Amino acid sequence: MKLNINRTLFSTAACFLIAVATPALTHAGDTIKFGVAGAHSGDLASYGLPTVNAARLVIDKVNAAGGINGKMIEMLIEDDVCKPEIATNTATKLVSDGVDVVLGHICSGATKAALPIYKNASILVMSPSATNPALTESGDYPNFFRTIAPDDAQAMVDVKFVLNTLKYTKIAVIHDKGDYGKGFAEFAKTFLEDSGKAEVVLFEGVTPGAVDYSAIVQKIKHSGAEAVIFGGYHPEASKIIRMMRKKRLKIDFISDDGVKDNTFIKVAGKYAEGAYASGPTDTTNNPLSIEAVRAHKEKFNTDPGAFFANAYSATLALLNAIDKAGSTELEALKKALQTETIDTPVGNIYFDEKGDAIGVGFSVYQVQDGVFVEL
Amino acid sequence: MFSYKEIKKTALISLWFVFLTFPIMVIKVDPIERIVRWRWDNAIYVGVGIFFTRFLIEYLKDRNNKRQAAKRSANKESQPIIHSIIANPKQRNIVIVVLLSTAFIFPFIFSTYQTNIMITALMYVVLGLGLNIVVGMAGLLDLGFVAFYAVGAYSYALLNYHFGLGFWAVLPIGGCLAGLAGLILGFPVLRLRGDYLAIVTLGFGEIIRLVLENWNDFSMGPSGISNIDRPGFFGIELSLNGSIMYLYYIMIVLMIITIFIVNRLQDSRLGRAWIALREDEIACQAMGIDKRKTKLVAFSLGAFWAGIVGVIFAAKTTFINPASFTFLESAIILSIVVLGGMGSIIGVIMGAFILILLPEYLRAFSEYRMLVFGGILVAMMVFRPQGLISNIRRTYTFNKDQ
Amino acid sequence: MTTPILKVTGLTMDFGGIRALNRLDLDVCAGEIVALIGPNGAGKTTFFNCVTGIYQPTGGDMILTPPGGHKSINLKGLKPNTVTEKGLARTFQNIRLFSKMTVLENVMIGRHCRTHAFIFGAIFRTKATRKEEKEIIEMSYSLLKEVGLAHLADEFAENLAYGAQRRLEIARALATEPLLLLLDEPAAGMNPQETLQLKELIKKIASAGQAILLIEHDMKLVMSLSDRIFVMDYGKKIAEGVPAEIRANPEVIKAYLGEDIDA
Amino acid sequence: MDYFIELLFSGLTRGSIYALIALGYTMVYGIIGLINFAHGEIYMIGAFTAFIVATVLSIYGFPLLAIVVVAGVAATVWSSAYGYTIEKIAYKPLRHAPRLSPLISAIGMSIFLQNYVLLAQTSDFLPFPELIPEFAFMEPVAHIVGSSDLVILVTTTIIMLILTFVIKFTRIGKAMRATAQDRTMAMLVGINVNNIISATFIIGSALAAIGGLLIASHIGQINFYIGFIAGIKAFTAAVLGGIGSIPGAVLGSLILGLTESFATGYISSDYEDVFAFSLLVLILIFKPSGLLGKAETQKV
Repeated sequence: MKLNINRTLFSTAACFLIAVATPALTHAGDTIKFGVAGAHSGDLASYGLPTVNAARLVIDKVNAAGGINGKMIEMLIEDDVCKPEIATNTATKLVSDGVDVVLGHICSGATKAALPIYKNASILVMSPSATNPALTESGDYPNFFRTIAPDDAQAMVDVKFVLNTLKYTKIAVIHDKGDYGKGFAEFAKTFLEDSGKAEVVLFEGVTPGAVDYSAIVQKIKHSGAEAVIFGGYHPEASKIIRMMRKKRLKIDFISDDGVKDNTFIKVAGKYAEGAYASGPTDTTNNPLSIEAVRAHKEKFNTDPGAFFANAYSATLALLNAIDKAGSTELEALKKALQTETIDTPVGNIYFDEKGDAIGVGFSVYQVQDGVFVEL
Repeated sequence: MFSYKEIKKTALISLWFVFLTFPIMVIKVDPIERIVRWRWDNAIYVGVGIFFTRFLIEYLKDRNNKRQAAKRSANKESQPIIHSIIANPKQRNIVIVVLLSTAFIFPFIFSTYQTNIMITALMYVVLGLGLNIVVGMAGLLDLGFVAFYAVGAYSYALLNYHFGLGFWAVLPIGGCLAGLAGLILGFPVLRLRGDYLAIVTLGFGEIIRLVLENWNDFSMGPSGISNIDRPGFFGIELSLNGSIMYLYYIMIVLMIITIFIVNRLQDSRLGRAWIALREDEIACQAMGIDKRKTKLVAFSLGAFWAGIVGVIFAAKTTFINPASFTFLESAIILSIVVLGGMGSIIGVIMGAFILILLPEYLRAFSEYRMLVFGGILVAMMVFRPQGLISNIRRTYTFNKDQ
Repeated sequence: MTTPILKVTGLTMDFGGIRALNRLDLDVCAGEIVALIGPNGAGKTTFFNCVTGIYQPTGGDMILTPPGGHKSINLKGLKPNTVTEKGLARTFQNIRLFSKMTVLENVMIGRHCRTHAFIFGAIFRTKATRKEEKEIIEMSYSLLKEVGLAHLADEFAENLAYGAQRRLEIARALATEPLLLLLDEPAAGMNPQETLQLKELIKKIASAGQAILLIEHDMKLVMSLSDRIFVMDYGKKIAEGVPAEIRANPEVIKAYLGEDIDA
Repeated sequence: MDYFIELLFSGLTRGSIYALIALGYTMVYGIIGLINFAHGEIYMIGAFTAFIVATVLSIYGFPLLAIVVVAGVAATVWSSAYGYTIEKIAYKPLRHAPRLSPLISAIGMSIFLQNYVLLAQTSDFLPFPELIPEFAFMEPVAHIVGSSDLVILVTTTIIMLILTFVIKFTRIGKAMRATAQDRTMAMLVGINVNNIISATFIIGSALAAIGGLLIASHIGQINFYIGFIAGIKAFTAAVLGGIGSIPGAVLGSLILGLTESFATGYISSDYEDVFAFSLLVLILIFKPSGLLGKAETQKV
């Protein structure tokens, strides 16, 4: 078949245009550029999009009240699909667009890939959801902060609860093979074994997205575990607990912050009853938290999704720091974050030297009558 | 075109789409609060949108047909512009010089972000050229190409982490390890035909990713390996911008080398054997070509390039984890080859630029980005099934009178 | 009598329960044109497929003896490409050209097993490779001239007329420098004029000393070309001899030619 | 022994689930030789339609039986409509194109449909209403086989029997087989090949929709991304059994399900997919056209 000159010309031209077209025009510096980066499409979009909503709610409110120091806040929303290689593009794009602070990224892997780029440009980054301990503890990323507890802290809370409150001795540790879930599960396993009080009878990963989990449930049953500690997110958690109950396996189910999400209760329904999950202390009765959820419902007509409270809090903390520091310069912002405490949906918080939020109390919740109740 | 019949047909098609999209577009339920929202406005948008889209498509088709008919009646041999440029050495040299100088000054004109995504695009050009050897030339449908990419990336990450080996040392090692993996994998599976080969390679791709995810002691599992060294520049520590620029030039050079080598392979005894193998395996064997050996060479050469780019990938992102090596990645690389036109080097280059830069520049559409991307992929195939550049006829010059 | 180039003894091929070839014996000597004839479904193409290694025969031997005192080789169990390398080249009943390659390239493929350049040579275009490549092109072109397709060298093979495609297949097979050329119904579907051209071509090739084994339905062609003829029916050999003998053989007449010998 | 039986039933359930999706793959492949990557998305859309309709009906207070029937019919109808439309838009224009072009078109369609549902509905996981009640008579064995497992097993068996009957004995089935063997020849003997291909997509999509409904009800949640992984697994199963063969798809699915289940039970679920794919590779090495696939005879 012969090619058509015009079409070829057209496609070549299109190709060339795409190659040289410059991105969105950069504005003059009369706004504060607030970057929001995370997975906004693909399989993990449900963890990234709630953060965009949270930032939008806070920023709309602040802008309606006249902005910060007379400057309006402009959101730069960039998708990284939770992939490290895309995250570096996202980060360079934000830096090129002159971003002042970044809320994100969502996944630890993408965050790790993106951070050196922000660090180089002296831009402060705050993640609502990246829990990998090395992000703060390695000291490699002085520009990184987060409003979520690292995996090891969460695992410690859960393990202590299982050992001291529930007093179980045989525990199955299950994870979803992801960086968050497996990281958490490994810490849990180590802490359990180090305590000398309990035995890990099963340590296995399930395949996320699998159509049926009965085999692993039978295996848990067969292992004689008295409780399951699960590391991962709520979709797999609700599938597993549902399958456990359907197979008449009535042992306790303890999980992490990725599960302490109302969606878990919604999706698992009656099967969620009695399950434990750790999460930031006292968010359900916190007036700020209630207000945030109400605003979300009003604006988007739905319940907020995963990490919404963390993202809402991070946005508040970032904007407060910009306000107090009077600039968006990294050192000034760091100082403000480390000295100013602020009321947020996850508690009254400030940040330590390493970048972890202090004041985000961590408690264990149990699902009772369809709501998470702090124990 | 705007006859009553056409309008009626278009209206019916629009109605069909309104029906089709009705549950997903119109109804939205909240199963907890037990609220149903009927978004009737969406149905109207769909109907009106499809109505005009169809007219647009019909108009374009019509125009195209007319033009083709006109051309046919004029009986002109229309030589595609790219082919004619290639055929004419003078024009070709001018184009090459222009492209090279543009490529050279690119990082000085455009922002770091532009340079950075250009590196990504160049990486996919090389990946595409590698896969092109396997799929385009030898006709072996490989859906697990990403496995070799992962082998290269992890080779660098692990050798760098454990032994502190530098980028330049690992670059050939990574390529060779990936090539070796290609040999090992290819040996048992290359006797499978067509789509069976496709699913087995897909399986191997997944197996490699799963092993990387689960074998913590070896690969550090899903949390990945961070702080991988960027390429060294004679021992000088480069700034971030500097090292991005440096990587950009490395990629330009690598791309030129790859094009050169692939081009030479294509014009060689081996390249002819690959293409013949793609056309007809039995005739090929009857002409004395060792099917298995020829396929294996194609497979492992393709893997070699994937490994090389894998090393660069690890050096570029400085962090890798198994999440980067999913099936979707293989699918994108395959799309580059098919979209560009199987077996065509220039096609692959264009395909890579379109498919990699398109989602980046579609960021303006934000959440509609991937929707548009999927739609464009379908549209391109429907309107240009043979790819952007179809088979180029090679001619040989020699003394015909001897 | 000299040792035949190809000596097939007791060749048997079973497909499931069906015996397609039944203890077939056949031989071809240097410089000979031998024809293999028989009604449709007699097993002629199966015979070719067995000899060229595409099918693995159930039993029997196929001994190839290169002239000049070389050692004999049993082709049984060899892969098709090895068989070609050893000196058997074939054409196909239903033309199998590389349709997206040019006419010249098709013939160049035939040179594959007689040349050696590999990855290194291809990338660095060493002196040896360049020389080899030049030889491939020149020889392929001269073969095209021989079969009368030189003017079409740069066309895509799929664009060729039917008769020309058949001749191209012959050129491609000749490019492998075979000891024995196997032609599977080369005249099938040709018009009388094309058939005539083909006959001249085969004669010309044979006159250069090329041994040829031919499957053909066109009796005129077979009778005028062949030195010897083998007749098959239901997988068995029912007759062999020079054309005049075959013409007179009552069993052949019964099985195959019917009453109308002169047809 | 109990453990073995438990794992056996887990494997059978999982296998039946794969089978419901794999049947559509294998039918489409058998007839036009296309790996329809968008088939997983059809399954997802079927599940979503069932979710929407069932939730609406339950909000308006319909009884369970009515909900099941109406949601099932709606899911089937709309999935079929999607299958039909997708074939017309993305595959039909490519019928004479190079072999890989429809494959890329299918991948594009799959990405498009995922994002279409993501944008029109939500990225969140949604609770799928429990359409299969807990049967009282199953209570004694509920720890081994639940009610939904039973329904899935039975439905898959019935569907396979009906499908085999349709393909073997009805007019349309015969036309399908003819088209699968030789499209040109089928056309010459007066079969409307376009209609037959459309019918194949419609039937395949309807099966995927029933699968979507049952599976979503079984695991209790849906999301726009569920089609992708299920689709790949089902495709693997179809190839394992010999793509193009209907009993093969079911056999392949069951073997895949059982392998995963026993691998999880006796070895480790960390590597369940590794075992699944390794089994596939092994089987294909020894039987290159899958378990029940017709060995390709080379016509020379």
